[in-house]
Amino acid sequence: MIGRSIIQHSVALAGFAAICAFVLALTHSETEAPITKAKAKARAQALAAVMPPSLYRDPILDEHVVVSGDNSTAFIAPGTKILRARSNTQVTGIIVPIQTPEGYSGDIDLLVGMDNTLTITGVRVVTHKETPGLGDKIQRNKSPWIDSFIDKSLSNTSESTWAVKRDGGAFDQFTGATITPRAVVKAVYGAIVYARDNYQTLFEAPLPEALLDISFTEHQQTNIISQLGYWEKRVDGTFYAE
Amino acid sequence: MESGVVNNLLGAIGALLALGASFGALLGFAAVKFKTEGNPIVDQVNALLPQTQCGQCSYPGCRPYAEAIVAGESINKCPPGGEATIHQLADLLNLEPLPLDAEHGAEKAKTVAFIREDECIGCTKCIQACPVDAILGAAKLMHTVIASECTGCDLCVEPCPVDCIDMIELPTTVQNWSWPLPNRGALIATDKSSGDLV
Amino acid sequence: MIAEFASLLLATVLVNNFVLVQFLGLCPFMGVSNKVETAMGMSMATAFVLTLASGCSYLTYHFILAPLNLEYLRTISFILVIAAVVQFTELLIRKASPLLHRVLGVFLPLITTNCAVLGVALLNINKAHTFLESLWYGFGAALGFALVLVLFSAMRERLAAADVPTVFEGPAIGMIAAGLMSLAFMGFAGLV
Amino acid sequence: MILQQVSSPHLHAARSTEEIMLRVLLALLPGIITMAHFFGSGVFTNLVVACVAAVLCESICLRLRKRPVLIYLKDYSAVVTAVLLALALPPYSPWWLITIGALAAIGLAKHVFGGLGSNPFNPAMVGYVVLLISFPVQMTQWTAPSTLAANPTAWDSLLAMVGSEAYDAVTMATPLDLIRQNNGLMMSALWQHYPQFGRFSGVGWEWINLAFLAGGVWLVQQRIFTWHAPVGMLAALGLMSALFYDGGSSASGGSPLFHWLSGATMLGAFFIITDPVSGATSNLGRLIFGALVGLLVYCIRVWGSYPDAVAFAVLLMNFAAPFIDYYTQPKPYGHKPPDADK
Amino acid sequence: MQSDFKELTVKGLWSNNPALVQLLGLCPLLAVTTNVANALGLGLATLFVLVVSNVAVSLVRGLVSNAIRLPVFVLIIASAVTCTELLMQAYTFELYEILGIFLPLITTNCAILGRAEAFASKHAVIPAAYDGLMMGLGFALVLVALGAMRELLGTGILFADMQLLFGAQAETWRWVVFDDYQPFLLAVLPPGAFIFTGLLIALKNRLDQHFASNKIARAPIEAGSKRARVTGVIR
Amino acid sequence: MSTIYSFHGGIHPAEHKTESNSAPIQAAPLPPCLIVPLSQHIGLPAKPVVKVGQRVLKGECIAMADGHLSTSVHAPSSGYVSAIESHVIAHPSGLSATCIIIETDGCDEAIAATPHPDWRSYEIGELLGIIREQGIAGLGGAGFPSAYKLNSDEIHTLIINGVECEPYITADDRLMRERSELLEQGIEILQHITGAQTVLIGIEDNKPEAIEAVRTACKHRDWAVVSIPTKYPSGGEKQLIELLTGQQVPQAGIPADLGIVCQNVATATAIAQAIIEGQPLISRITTLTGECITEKGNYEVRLGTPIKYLLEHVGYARDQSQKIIMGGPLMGFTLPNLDVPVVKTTNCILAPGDNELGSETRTQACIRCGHCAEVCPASLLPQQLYWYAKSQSHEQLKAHNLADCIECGACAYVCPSALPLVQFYRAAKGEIKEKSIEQRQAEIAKSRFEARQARLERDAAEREATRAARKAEAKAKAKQDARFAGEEDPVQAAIERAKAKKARLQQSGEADSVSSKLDELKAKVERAKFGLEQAQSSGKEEKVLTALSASVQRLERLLAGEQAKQEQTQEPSE
Ligand SMILES: Cc1cc2nc3c(=O)[nH]c(=O)nc-3n(C[C@H](O)[C@H](O)[C@H](O)COP(=O)(O)O)c2cc1C
Ligand SMILES: Cc1cc2nc3c(=O)[nH]c(=O)nc-3n(C[C@H](O)[C@H](O)[C@H](O)COP(=O)(O)O)c2cc1C
Ligand SMILES: Cc1cc2nc3c(=O)[nH]c(=O)nc-3n(C[C@H](O)[C@H](O)[C@H](O)COP(=O)(O)O)c2cc1C
Ligand SMILES: Cc1cc2nc3c(=O)[nH]c(=O)nc-3n(C[C@H](O)[C@H](O)[C@H](O)CO)c2cc1C
Ligand code: SF4
Ligand code: SF4
Ligand code: SF4
Ligand code: SF4
Ligand code: FES
Repeated sequence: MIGRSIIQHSVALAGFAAICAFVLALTHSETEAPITKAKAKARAQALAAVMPPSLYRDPILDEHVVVSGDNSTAFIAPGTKILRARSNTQVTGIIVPIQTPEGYSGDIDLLVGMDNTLTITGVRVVTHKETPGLGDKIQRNKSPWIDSFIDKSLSNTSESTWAVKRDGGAFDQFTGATITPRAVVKAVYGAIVYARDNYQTLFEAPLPEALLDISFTEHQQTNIISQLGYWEKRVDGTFYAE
Repeated sequence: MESGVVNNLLGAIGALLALGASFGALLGFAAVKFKTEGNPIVDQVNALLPQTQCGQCSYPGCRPYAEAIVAGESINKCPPGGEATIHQLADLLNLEPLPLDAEHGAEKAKTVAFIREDECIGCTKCIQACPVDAILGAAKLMHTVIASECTGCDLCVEPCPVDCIDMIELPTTVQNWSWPLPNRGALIATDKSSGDLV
Repeated sequence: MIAEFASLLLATVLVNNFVLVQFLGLCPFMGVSNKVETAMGMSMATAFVLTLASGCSYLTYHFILAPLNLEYLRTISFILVIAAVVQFTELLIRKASPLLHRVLGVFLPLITTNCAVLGVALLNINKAHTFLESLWYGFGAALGFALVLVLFSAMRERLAAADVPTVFEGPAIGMIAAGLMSLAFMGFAGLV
Repeated sequence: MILQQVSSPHLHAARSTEEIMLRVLLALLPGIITMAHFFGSGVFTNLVVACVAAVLCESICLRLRKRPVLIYLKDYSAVVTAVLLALALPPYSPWWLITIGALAAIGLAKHVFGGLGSNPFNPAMVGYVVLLISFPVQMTQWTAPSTLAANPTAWDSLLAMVGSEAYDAVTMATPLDLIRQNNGLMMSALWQHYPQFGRFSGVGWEWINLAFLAGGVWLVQQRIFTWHAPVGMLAALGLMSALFYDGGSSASGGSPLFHWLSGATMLGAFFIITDPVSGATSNLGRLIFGALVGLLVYCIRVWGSYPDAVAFAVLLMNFAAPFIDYYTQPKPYGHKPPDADK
Repeated sequence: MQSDFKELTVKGLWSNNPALVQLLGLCPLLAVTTNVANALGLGLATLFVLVVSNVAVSLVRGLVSNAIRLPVFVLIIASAVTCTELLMQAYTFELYEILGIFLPLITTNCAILGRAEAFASKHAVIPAAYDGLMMGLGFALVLVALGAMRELLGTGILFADMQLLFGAQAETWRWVVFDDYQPFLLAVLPPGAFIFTGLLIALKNRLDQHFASNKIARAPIEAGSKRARVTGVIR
Repeated sequence: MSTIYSFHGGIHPAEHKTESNSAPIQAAPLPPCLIVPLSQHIGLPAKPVVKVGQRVLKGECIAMADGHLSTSVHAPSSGYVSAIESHVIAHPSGLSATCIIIETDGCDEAIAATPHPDWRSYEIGELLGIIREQGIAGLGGAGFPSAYKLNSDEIHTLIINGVECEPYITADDRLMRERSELLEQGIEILQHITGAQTVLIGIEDNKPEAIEAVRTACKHRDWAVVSIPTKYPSGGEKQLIELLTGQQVPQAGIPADLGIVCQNVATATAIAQAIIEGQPLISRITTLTGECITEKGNYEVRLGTPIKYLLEHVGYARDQSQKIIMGGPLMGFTLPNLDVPVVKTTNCILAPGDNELGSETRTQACIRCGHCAEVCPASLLPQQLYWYAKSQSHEQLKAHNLADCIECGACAYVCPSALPLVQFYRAAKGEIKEKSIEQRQAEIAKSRFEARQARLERDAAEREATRAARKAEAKAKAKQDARFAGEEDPVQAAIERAKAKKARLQQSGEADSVSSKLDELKAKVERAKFGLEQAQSSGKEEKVLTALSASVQRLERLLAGEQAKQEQTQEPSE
């Protein structure tokens, strides 16, 4: 009795499952090609926001450099994959994923694109937890603010103007929110500095001379602590004054 | 078709086939092994019904209606239970309470049957009609209703050939009187359409 | 490690509460929150199934679908797995503890169509959780579900006695109350 | 002859709902005056706009619900709600902001649930939180206290109220915000660097909180509410801050005194969480309710993203209050185990 | 027959609306209605799944035994959902990404299984398909209404991002209703979803009240006409 | 001196005792007519033992206790029994109950009393018998038959309740001042009956004279006369027990569970009178007070005296007052009208002036202020009870222990929203009780229905068996062709016709209701006549014939009446 019931039910159910699977597999095989295409297109669009397609030839953005432990910084953790755009054999641009913990509430993840003159080609926020309506204007679909980085470089923006206007810099802050843009500006600047420091690894070429001239101090000094003359030291993730 | 597609197709069918078969086996096993004997919910539903056994719900008695409810019948068909029972049922079964279905009758005050004894001809028809054996009497002798057992279903009224059965309302006495909820007049108004509660 | 798991739990229970922030499992949330007792039963049943389904679907995905390149079958196979888990749970409980079955029995079938369960399975894949993380995530989700369900049911019992305007009676007021709860839960934003 | 029949008791004590509400308003006065002293006439414009908006909204709701408007308005509950909302908003808020807040408080949080006595959430706090998350820009602009910047004139406050662009007050981050964003500073450095900090907590805030404390203590003495909820909240807040205050490193979240005298602590402890309607019912329940509010306030202030968490903590606990009630019923007479006293 | 379809229409769109009355499928209802485009996208997907699954269930209704009835229905629905998923992924990829897990979660939308159980498994293909269509439309309409409300209040704009669904020419549909609008963020945040749904339900209740008071008296029903004999034949 | 404990909650309303406690107890005049209800106590009503027209003497038993939880009722004065009928009684419902009405003859002639000065030599059972026969029920509260209450074993503490915590009432105060010796004797008897080692007499400290008087009377006893702080409701039995012993009567229990018995001072005095002097309970001390009464004070009133008569005697100005309260302002109830009589539990008649008890306040919504919970002596949450009573959530009410509410009214007294809380609780208690009765009845009905179904099934099975047997037999006999001439039952035929008629009526649709009613009646008459003829012709029993003819006559009467009515209604319209 039990045996028969088991067999009956399982055969019936399995039959249905098989029919469904058949239908699905057919649909899948029909849609596989368009899906791959759509995915590629979406990815291309996303990257185009930070790196103009003119800088590279398809499908070159598959190439990346992995950040090792030695040359990581506070913003760029070891293991981060820096994408490389290549035209012919020359590396024409990189896309650096960075993360800053200095947002108003939690980490902000960014993609910073730059060409081989270390001029910003585009910045996009990947994730953030800033207050809606206040800090979230760093999203492109909320405000065009993030585009103000385009074409900024070490040469056309001096070290001290890599800051929000309240701190004497070149970038707007938002009404009621200074902390978020301050964090983003600092992070983007950090990315450029990183690229300069590791130019050889990233671009497989020596640092262009134009950039050699520009001098800047170890760390950019927008942080209020530095202004106050305190020395920063990281102990268990907190700062102590000495 | 390409072999990749075919492989994929076969893989899909195989995977789902396996899953389906094992699941079906499990269910088949369950269907036999754990056949439900009696539904405890029916008892719970039945316990909420007023047990008047009047058939106004269109089922022959409360329990059949309880069974029907569990099988999906709507819960608003028992006039003796009225709103209160509907609410309790809705609570138990997690349904929205509905207004009483008028096709099955209206909610009335509780009554008991009373046989005018001098008119009773002792035909025993009411005894046969009474679902709870609340009528006493033998053939051709006067019959009498045991008021405390009578559910007020009025099933005995119709069969009586000489119409000697009346349904009378129970009087309020000092013993069974209780305070009514405060009335609207003295109190603030309310949003409840039915309510004269605060 | 422990801190990580604790923060994952805190995040799933409070900050990204499944019901109030992520909008999963709302039907049972609105449907079985009229009484505290039922809510508790539902919570227990869900906690069990959610954790179990979370683990099982992980195994199905990583050991059957992924190797065969059949990721697109995840929805259909997860739902099968969930249904099986629910059924299995019912059998198990019925056998092991008839008492518990009396308490939870009614709710088990409802869980199959609780989208929190399928949601957990899918989110585990999306977030690339490990097996342990998957279990823990499922448990946290269930805890968050249970927390708000039970609190909400106590509140609804109070609302049942309130003088709510007729047009708002029932689901409407439930929704608005849930909205204000969700408003309150925004306070947890940024905690983890 | 039929005489009028009513149930016992036939005797009633004199104190009525409106009296209670009026006393609450009276107890708020010291706090309001102190606040106006530090933040200027914007406090009054806030109050006036909020009261007008709330009373209007209450009348409309009552009308829609077919209640006698005048009689109901006389319970002053709408005014209490409006005043508490107005005190929670930044001074010099534009009229439309306050009006939307009052609408959310009276309409959404109160009348939709059945009006006075039925609302599960504190109306003023619902109003505040709705505004906070909807209009964060306006809601995070706190005027600088008068000791740090010149108070705007009355004319300025009118301009601000109508939302005129001409008015631009000196706003600055509140001490609670600064502590949250301590930028890795030692506590003492924070105190030195920012003029916003006063002796124990924020400039102005210390006195405002003390004034609300005084009003609250008077209400306890008047037996308008019991001590349980405020004491529970202040104790929990103090305990948490004492536990995590490590003497002033950049990771610690402020001393107990700082937390007690900052932001809306005292307003919350004595006027918000004591809202009888949306709180817990029994005394034990209120103690727990208050303590959990205190705990949440600390957690959200220090680890969350809202610098002053009273509103969120209150709403969260409002949500839990019926459940607390579920388990904190007092033991009725005769329910003690028979020989507990022996 | 005509009246049957009319009844199905009324039920699906209004009196037994899956979202507002049965309170089913709430998760997607609340989660994706931040703007009209998303709402419409998910609404159409649900509509499609509902019709397909109703038809399929109606077709196989004679073939399955009780014990495996539910699993079979679930299988059918899940397949329909997966097909939709694949199609959307192929042709409206961005929308697919935005809808996220709520697309596969159509599977557990109780409204669909509910219709399969309550209607399709008892009716012929045509009525079943029609029922699916109407229920799906009812659901989609509520989604769109809610999406419009929230989008308008939350951003002051209507029909943004319609290109995700209808291609590039739809980019011009974006309609800035209020210039210089101070967005009411609550509307697009999670609490707003609940609150606005609550208000929508209340609005429906209010309209129902209005209709009920305006309705002409129906044919009187005969009270007590459905009584059964409890005690059998009386001899 | 024994320790005084305290109980939760309580209120301090204005006392208003001085209006009535300055003058000594006066005798109220004898009314021309006494209305003596058979039920002046908790339990079964007494059974009348007199006939209408009979002369009764003062103190004569006119109704006997019906069982243990009942007490006897005695004639308060001599006179004639003019009626035993339903009369409005002192009850908040304003309903009537059976009363014995005595026209007094003014002689006030008493029946011979049998005093028991030697009561110590009696068995306890005998003493209890006397207490029951002399009609003693609790004079302090609910009127619980004292004999029943005293009949408990293992009592170690006797509490005498002289608290009198309600405002206005001073009956016990005066009684303790003026009759302390009798009280002392009563307490001694109670101690003897119960065997209590400890006797505690609780009196509120706002009655210093009474305390003094009782202390003097009992100075040679080892009883404790405890002066307790004035607070309402210290006089509640449970609260007093907690005050004096620190113990709480267990939930759903009685004081006897703790080995305690509590009796009112007036009850103790009445018991002393009943046993030592052999005098039954025919009068009591009642406080008459309130602004509408000019001669406020305490009166010794005969049970059965109509309130109207009493009030006229004390100068009641009738239409000033909207309500007359029997009992105190916190626990008493308003009288439906002034014809109701004084009963054993009438300790006070309060005729307040228009604004004496506070002007009418408008009820507002409950704001959960919790003031009610602070004063509730039962430590309940009155606001929760109120919300749940309002929404009729009986489960919740039970979970919040509605049953423990003593209906003291403290919560409603302090409620700023002036909610009639106690009425909500009373109504809810009534509903719950009704529900539980219904539930019980449903249980019975269910089991009876099921039994019947089982029986029918059994019968059917048996019938089936016999039928099968008979069928086999019949088959064998089939060839013999024996036909049974079936005699048709006349009743059956009549029913058949009636049914046909009914069906016809139904088919004809919704006929004009009046004429269809007439038709129906006509049909009934026809049917009944036919039935009668048939019965006559078939020679039925006489009883059946008379019954049938009576029914025919009744129906004809009805028919005639109906026809007349119809003609009347038709005429003016034409
Ligand atoms: C609830 C709340 C949320 C806030 N969120 C942010 C935020 O996300 N980003 C930000 O930069 N500032 C935020 N702020 C404001 C900061 O605390 C700080 O006051 C502001 O950045 C100072 O800038 P301002 O001087 O331009 O006003 C928030 C403030 C509050 C009260
Ligand atoms: C139903 C009922 C049964 C009681 N049974 C007893 C009893 O068996 N023994 C006893 O000493 N008192 C008994 N009591 C008396 C109560 O304890 C109490 O003394 C009496 O009701 C008078 O209380 P009150 O006037 O405060 O309301 C009973 C009371 C009630 C209402
Ligand atoms: C709220 C409340 C107040 C009471 N106050 C008194 C009182 O002041 N004096 C009194 O003798 N009985 C009072 N009673 C009645 C007592 O509880 C109890 O029934 C009575 O003392 C029992 O004695 P008895 O049987 O001799 O009447 C009160 C009852 C209640 C419920
Ligand atoms: C002590 C006390 C505190 C109150 N606190 C609040 C409050 O924080 N917020 C509020 O809207 N109403 C408050 N009210 C007023 C009243 O309770 C409020 O209008 C109701 O919540 C509306 O039903 C308070 C009233 C009292 C007596
Ligand atoms: S209608 Fe009558 S038979 Fe049916 S459930 Fe109700 S009481 Fe029972
Ligand atoms: S006596 Fe009549 S009314 Fe009463 S239960 Fe029996 S059949 Fe019903
Ligand atoms: S005293 Fe009145 S208003 Fe206050 S909680 Fe109690 S019932 Fe409500
Ligand atoms: S009436 Fe009942 S609830 Fe109110 S105070 Fe007295 S015992 Fe408590
Ligand atoms: S849609 Fe029903 S639970 Fe999510």
